[in-house]
Amino acid sequence: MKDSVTITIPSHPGYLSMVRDVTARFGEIHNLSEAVIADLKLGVDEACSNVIKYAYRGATEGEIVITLRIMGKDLEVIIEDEGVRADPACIEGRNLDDVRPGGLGLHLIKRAFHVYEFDEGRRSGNRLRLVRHLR
Amino acid sequence: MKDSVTITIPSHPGYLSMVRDVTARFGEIHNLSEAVIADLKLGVDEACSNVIKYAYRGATEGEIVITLRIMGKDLEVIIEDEGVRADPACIEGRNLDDVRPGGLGLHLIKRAFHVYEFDEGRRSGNRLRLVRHLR
Amino acid sequence: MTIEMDKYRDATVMRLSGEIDMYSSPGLRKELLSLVAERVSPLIVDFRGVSYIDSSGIATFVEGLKGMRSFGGRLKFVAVPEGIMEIFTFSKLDRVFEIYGSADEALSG
Amino acid sequence: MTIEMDKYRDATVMRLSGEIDMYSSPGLRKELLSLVAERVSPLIVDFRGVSYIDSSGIATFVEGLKGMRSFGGRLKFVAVPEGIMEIFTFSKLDRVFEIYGSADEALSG
Ligand SMILES: Nc1ncnc2c1ncn2[C@@H]1O[C@H](COP(=O)(O)OP(=O)(O)O)[C@@H](O)[C@H]1O
Ligand SMILES: Nc1ncnc2c1ncn2[C@@H]1O[C@H](COP(=O)(O)OP(=O)(O)O)[C@@H](O)[C@H]1O
Repeated sequence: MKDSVTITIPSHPGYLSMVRDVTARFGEIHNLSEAVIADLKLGVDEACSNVIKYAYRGATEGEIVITLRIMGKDLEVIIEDEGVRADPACIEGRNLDDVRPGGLGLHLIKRAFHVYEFDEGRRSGNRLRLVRHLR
Repeated sequence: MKDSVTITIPSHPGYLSMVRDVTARFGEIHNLSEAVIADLKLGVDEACSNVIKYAYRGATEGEIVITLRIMGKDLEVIIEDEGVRADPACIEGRNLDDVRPGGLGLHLIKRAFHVYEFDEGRRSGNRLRLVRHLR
Repeated sequence: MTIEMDKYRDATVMRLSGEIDMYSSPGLRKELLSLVAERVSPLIVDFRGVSYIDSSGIATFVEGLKGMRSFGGRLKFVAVPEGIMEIFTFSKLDRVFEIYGSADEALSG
Repeated sequence: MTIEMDKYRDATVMRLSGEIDMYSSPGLRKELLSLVAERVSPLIVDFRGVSYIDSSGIATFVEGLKGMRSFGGRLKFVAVPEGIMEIFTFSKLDRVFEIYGSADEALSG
């Protein structure tokens, strides 16, 4: 089975559920466990939420392009936008012991994925690469 | 809400369920009724199945690009492939009274959509346009 | 889609659940045709857990029915959910398939 | 996500179902903050029907909890499904939220 799908959605929170559906189906098609699928759904959702909040600053007419693929023993997710450039140095989750609203998303992304890296060579917008090692 | 999504899948039957999920969510996001959503899921699935069967002749490494969008009072679905050109003159469903396997897909597509037309101006592959009037 | 085989009184019961589409229907076809080859009759297909069926699933049952008839066997559908029933009716297959509310009705019908 | 308000003994119960995400959490936030403004306590949040929660949903509850505490109110969670509980635990919020098996336990706790 060829193992790549791409979905393009508006940068509107109403479409996050669709991204979760696609992620879950992708996981099912590739026989991942329910627990792994739950983590992946949440991780991809949080990464797309951050694109809406930070790259598009809440504007809902942007585009988010999400590609899921299997590369050998890895599941790779690429999330692209044409919004404001992220400064990877400023991206940091909060200390989980310091309970306050916010600052949890990054932890949930990193719970699901072993690699979280921005493609720095890109001219405009952002390209985030997430990798989960499957075995 | 910007109202267009695009999903690209391999021409493999295992991905039809993902297309149905996306179609159903699109319908929910746009407040369509459950009955309409059921028809749309089936119609889009049948159209994609035909791309796999006829445009790609069962090959699973092709690409199918499905775009769903709201255009005024219409829901439009565009299905694109790079397979063998369809001859619209040869596309015909069977008489439903003549019970035999096959020949039902087109009826189910036309149950869901008021417009079923191939873009004849396209250079290669196919571009099928489906429209459902929503009101 | 999952297929579970069972016995009920003197019938064989095939319990289906999940989605029957172009991906899963070849598995269903294989199972149905092997039951036809073994001349299993009556065969009751329980649709209770079926959430989706497309034209490839319907084509598979039309083929299965023809196979059953070839040796005088009986194919009976039970517990067909409303959404699935609507597709059967639309396809005019409600006139061709024997459809019952329950296995007991199917066996006395 | 849907919110249903109810009464149980002398508590107010908020029954949630569906998915709590960046799209639906603003509606939840509005409801929670209006209950805080009315100084409703104890408030029991019933998670039985919740199939999904993301960080925006969690942030909303952290904010709600701070609001409740500002006037000495009590916020109690009941019937938290396993998958949701795991997110609470991971976020170390199981230490901050009062979580009970049922409304009765919540009211005697
Ligand atoms: N895609 C992004 N672009 C720019 N900044 C980001 C992005 N994702 C996260 N950040 C930064 O990292 C911080 C932590 O992110 P996160 O853990 O998701 O929590 P939250 O969004 O709730 O603050 C954010 O507050 C933000 O400053
Ligand atoms: N996308 C397509 N490209 C080429 N031919 C098609 C396409 N869709 C349908 N057809 C033709 O129309 C006929 C009827 O299609 P359909 O009703 O879906 O039934 P079935 O695929 O079961 O034969 C097909 O047998 C085929 O010859």
